Amino acid sequence: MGKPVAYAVVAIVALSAVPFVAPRSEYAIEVLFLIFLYGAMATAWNLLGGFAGQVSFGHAAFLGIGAYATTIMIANGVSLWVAVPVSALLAGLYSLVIGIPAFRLRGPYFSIATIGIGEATRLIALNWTSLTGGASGLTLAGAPPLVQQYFAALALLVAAVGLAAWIRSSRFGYALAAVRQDTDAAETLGVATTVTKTQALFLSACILGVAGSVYALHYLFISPDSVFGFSTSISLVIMPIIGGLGTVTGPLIGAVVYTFIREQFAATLANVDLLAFGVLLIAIVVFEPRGILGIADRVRGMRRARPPAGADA
Amino acid sequence: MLEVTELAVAYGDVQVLWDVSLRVERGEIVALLGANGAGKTTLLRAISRTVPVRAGTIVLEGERIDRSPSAHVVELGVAHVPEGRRLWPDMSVEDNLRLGAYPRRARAGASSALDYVYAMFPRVADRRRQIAGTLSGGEQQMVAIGRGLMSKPSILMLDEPSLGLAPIVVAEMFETVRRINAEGTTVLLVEQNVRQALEIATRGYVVETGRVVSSGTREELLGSDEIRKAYLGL
Amino acid sequence: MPDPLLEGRGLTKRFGGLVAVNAVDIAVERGEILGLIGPNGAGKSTLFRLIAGVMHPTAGSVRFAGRAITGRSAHDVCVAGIAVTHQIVRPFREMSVVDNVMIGAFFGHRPRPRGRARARATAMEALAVCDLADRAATPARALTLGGQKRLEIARALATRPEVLLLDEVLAGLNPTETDRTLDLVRAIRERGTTIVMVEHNLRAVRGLCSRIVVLVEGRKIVEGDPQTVLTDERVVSAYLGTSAHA
Amino acid sequence: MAGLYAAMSYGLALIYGVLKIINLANAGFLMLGAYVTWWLFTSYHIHPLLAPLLIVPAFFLFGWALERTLVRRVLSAEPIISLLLLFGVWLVLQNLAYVIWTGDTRSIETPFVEATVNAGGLQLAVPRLYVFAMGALVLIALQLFLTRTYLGRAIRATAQDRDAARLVGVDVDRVMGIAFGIGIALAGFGGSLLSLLFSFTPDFGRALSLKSFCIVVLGGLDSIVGVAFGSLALALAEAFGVRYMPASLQNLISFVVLVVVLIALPRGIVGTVRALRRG
Amino acid sequence: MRRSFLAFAAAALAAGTVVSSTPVASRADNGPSEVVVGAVLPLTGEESRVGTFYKAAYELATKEINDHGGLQLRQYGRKIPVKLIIYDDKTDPATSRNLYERLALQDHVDAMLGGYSTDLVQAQTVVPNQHGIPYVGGGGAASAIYKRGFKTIFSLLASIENLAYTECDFIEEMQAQKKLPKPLKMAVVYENTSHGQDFAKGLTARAKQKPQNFQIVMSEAFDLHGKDFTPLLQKVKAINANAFMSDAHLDDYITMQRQYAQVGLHHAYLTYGARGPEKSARDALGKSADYIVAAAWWNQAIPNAAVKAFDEKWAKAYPKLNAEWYAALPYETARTLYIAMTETGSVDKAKVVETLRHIDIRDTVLPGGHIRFEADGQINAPFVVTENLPDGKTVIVYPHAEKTGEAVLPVPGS
Repeated sequence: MGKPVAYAVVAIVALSAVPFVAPRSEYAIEVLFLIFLYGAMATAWNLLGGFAGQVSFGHAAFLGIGAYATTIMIANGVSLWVAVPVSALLAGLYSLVIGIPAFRLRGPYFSIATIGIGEATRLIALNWTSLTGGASGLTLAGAPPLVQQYFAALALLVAAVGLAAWIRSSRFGYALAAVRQDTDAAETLGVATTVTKTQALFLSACILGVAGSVYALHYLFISPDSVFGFSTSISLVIMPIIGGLGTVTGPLIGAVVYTFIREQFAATLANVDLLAFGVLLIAIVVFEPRGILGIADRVRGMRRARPPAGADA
Repeated sequence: MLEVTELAVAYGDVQVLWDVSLRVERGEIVALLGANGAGKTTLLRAISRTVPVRAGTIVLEGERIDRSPSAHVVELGVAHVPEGRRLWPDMSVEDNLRLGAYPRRARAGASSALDYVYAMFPRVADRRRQIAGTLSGGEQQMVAIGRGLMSKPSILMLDEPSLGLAPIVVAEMFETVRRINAEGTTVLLVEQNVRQALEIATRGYVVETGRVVSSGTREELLGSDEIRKAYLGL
Repeated sequence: MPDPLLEGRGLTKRFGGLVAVNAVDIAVERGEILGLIGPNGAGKSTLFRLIAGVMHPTAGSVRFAGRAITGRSAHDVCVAGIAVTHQIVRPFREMSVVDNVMIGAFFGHRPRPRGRARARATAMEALAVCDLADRAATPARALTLGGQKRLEIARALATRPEVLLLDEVLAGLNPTETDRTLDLVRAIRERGTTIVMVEHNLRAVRGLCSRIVVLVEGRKIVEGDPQTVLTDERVVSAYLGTSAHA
Repeated sequence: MAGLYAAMSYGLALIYGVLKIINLANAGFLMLGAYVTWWLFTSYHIHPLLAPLLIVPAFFLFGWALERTLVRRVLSAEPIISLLLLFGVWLVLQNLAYVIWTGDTRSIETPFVEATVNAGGLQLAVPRLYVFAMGALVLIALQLFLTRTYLGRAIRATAQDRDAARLVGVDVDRVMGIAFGIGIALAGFGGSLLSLLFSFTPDFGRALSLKSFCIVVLGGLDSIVGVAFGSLALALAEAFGVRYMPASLQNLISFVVLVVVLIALPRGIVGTVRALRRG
Repeated sequence: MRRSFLAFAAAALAAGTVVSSTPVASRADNGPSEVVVGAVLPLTGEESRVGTFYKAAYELATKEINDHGGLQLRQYGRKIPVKLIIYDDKTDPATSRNLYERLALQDHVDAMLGGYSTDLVQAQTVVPNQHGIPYVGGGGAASAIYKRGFKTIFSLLASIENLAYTECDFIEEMQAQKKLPKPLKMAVVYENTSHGQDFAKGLTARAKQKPQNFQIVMSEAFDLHGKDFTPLLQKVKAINANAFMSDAHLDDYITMQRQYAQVGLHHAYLTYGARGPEKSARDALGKSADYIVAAAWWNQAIPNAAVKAFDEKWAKAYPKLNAEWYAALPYETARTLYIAMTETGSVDKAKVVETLRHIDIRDTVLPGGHIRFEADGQINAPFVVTENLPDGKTVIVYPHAEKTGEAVLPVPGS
């Protein structure tokens, strides 16, 4: 238990030092910012999709609600310190509204329903012009300095990962793991499975709500298509799967890979990045459902197993 | 015609059969007896090749089939009527039956086989257009047996045909099995209803926790304590 | 006579046209081992599910420790103090043995152990009872069937139940494992847990149970001590069948 | 619209019925069907009405190969794994299309596409009638195939009880490959029909595919006839809905129906009727 | 889990470094070695068709500058070549914005050229505004973009409200000639984007102002990239209108007009806003595209010398691409930026912005030939109204100065 914390602290310190060590490489800071933001979003998705095994294709809804809530509140002069928690809460409340009926469905049915929920949310945002400005979107006047955003995203990431790590070893984490592996068996052991899933969804939505705030403050302009878009939901699914579903650090690794591939290829090669993600996804699902972390485990296992052949029985 | 030697079967890590050997001669009715969970159904499924065999051999009319795909075994003449009927509930009775003639060798004779089955079970003939899921338990069992007969099998394996049927229907059912056998089909019968099974069987095997614990002719078994022990734990 | 610890009255469950359980009354006294037997398809597992809240009865009621628990969800019933094992083992395969059991410890009957360390202690205790303590760190999927059955029991035990419902814990076990599991059931009773078991192995039932209830085609036909019940002609014919010519 | 909705949903229902997996890549194959039709038309001057003659066999082989190589590996895993796999397939198809055909809006232009007929004062578009007829025709052909041929019956048998199918000698693995192939071929055919009515881009298919999910959920996931009913129901709901609400909410109808039906009627309309009938 | 935290930090840092490791152009005292101008365009995705034209146009304008040695910048006393960086945003607003951020932070561009399509422009313009980089666009017409108080954003694309006004002016002229009924009963059907909303807003404003000429009998939005407009068109059919006023993207225009014909609609006046004469649409729609009136920012047939010169240049550079408005506008956009930089005489961002604010360019290819920005940064240029005539012909029917043919109205057969 002590060791991962130590490693995490080293990692945080190293990442915190970047803006001071290399204050001129703004673009690198921007990329790291994106990695943190996406890492936090992926971690949030993973709480439900990975830990509880409920794969959602509609998680952009919560990001969008957070982003819109923050933008609307700030445009109306609400302090950031109020706007961010309220955004998180609104995203959380929305998750309860949709989660309670949706969790009557299991497995793939739940997933299909989330596609519908995500799209319905986008359409509502698009048509509720008086609140959201409809397709014209909303624009914020100015952003905090990039370095502040950098630390905000890092803080969000640390909080999200910290929460994930804590959950994993807590009573709640045990409940989630039980739900993922066998909902009925969990139920007969006293786990209130629907409540557990709803709690995971709520936490996941709250984190995404905050991520939405960070997103809105960074991008300054939001529209239904950008924050509620299906492509956002897709990226939330892809990252944890690439990294390692249901693990604490998997979504982070996934976020790095995702952001890296996207930034490397986005500007130059047409859609090759999404093609690459598709191929990666297929390969991972078919050959190593535990993602990059699973592959790493295998490699490590191979290395260890080699010297005394067959020693491990 | 069917010979099983030292058969071992496991589902994943869980071994269900150990060292099971048995033979069925042409024209016989052989009963497989034993308590629930003893492994009788698994034995039938091993023969119809719907579970993998871990060790041992199964030979049907001189051909080893313990590695063959199930479709091939059906082509060779094995019909397995599974426990719980397992009809296709949303298909009509006639479609259920027609599919019984799925093996290539049986397709040409499907119409005559259908007539044969309808003659054997007039009640089924009356309900040929009905959706199978809406039949009563006894009718469903008849359709299941009829489906097995459609492929003109050389050996018919019946798994618990009396399960969940009213006593009067059970009697009728056993009578039918006897008739099928009399008309030339070898039968391997798994049954809980020991007394009735042994009334029509020529020989029987008693299976307990995955092993054959005794075997013999009808008379030998009816008199033996093994049966009572296997079922009632006496 | 004091109220029974667990009592089902007129329990009925219909699936479409099929009546799986038909107006069954069942009473379980504190501290006994009650055997529930009957041929395949008699409705034993369904009756268990009705009591455990996995299914809800079409008619009838369940009372436990003086309170009605009819229609409560499975996890509520477990929290109230009734644990059930599954006929087909359902371990959380990706987890270690001890983690499996800790889920039972974390949740289950109140009061619950607070904190991970205490939950772990409770789990280890249950594992010790089930003779699995040395396999605590093994992944659940690596256990043998016997091991997985005992894990199933340990998990249920860790919920600290007052009543433990065992559904065919012996099925599929070899003789050594069977004996080991029988000892385990006795040990659990010694610890003060009331046990109801569905079992096909009548030899085991005879040796273990203080009382037996026989279900046939969804109805209770006999109830009483093992000797009486197992020699009852109705039971014998239910198992061996009636001769068509008898 | 109903015929179109049906044509694009049959494959989904068939694949679900037999393999018990939800073909999330359906949208991708619809899109591909439309593009191939367009490509055959512009490059080889093959009339779009003839394109299905090539598309159906080619897509069948593609689907069959996909089942053999990838889908089969995840059939025994949790359902979510196959969902994710097909999601990956969708991503690949869509972005391959972007790479090959770019994101330009394409459409097919022939006199046929513009033709209308006057029937009792009602002006009807020929391609719409054609698509509707095709939707009905495919329904009939599929029903005949599934009820009258051994292979078709084997497919239904596998869908209803895989083990029982095995016991009468059905090679279930083969049937699953064939069913997947047919499902993909139907999606390709649906896409080909779509190309007669709409202009399209590689992203085309997503909203439609959601409608397909809605339809199969309405109709009961594995029932071909149910799909036809579901299509009709959705098309009517949309047509009437738009009269009383803004057109920009038209797509919302299907999502709302999808979610409501999933939650209120998990077995779909036909499934519920069937369960009632079985008693 | 343990070491993967470190792995994450290391990987993140490595990714940041690799992605951002293109060398930055060195700046000597006598000015930069090259002027860096960047643009992000939808080269793939839904808008790729138009995006490709923008790229070609930007490249053409830049090539013309570089063929003459670059921009003559007074402050450095020499010509400096222009380096044009173009990224592809795949028609995704977030990507578009990210890539503009990359142009600003990584490529250190001196100025930006705009992207195309309202959504993308809306999202991307926050970047130049935030970094104070001059941005000249030719691809986002929605007035909302320019009502946000951004100081460095300029656009050559007149607002869609203007478009609606121009069409109304044209209609009034037709009414005067008794070619269209008075008042004109309009069924307004617009895409649910800010583009479409501006169109409806313009028509509504004019109808309120002159109820004797215009009457809106129906006004409804539809979903962008819709597939089935039949229910909506049935609604239109049920209403007694004599003008069908739609505003749509190219693909929706094609789909909708096809269904318009199939549903059997006829109106005396039929428009899709800026859409209509596109070659791809006319190919796709055949006869049913005839008599569609469109108001465009530009038309190849505008009878003036600048347009003729541009046509020739374009045809020579891109024989395969027909000169549409989305060739001329971006070409003129890039030219405007280069003229502004030359006038400023340096790449100083604030100064270039100042120059743009007061710039006044004549004899351009735009209708009226005049480029000048309003206080909010958007141009206030007139539109040209065109009508599709049979056999693929398109004529300019309004305004008089640019007219190449007579309007055929009402639509024959209506």
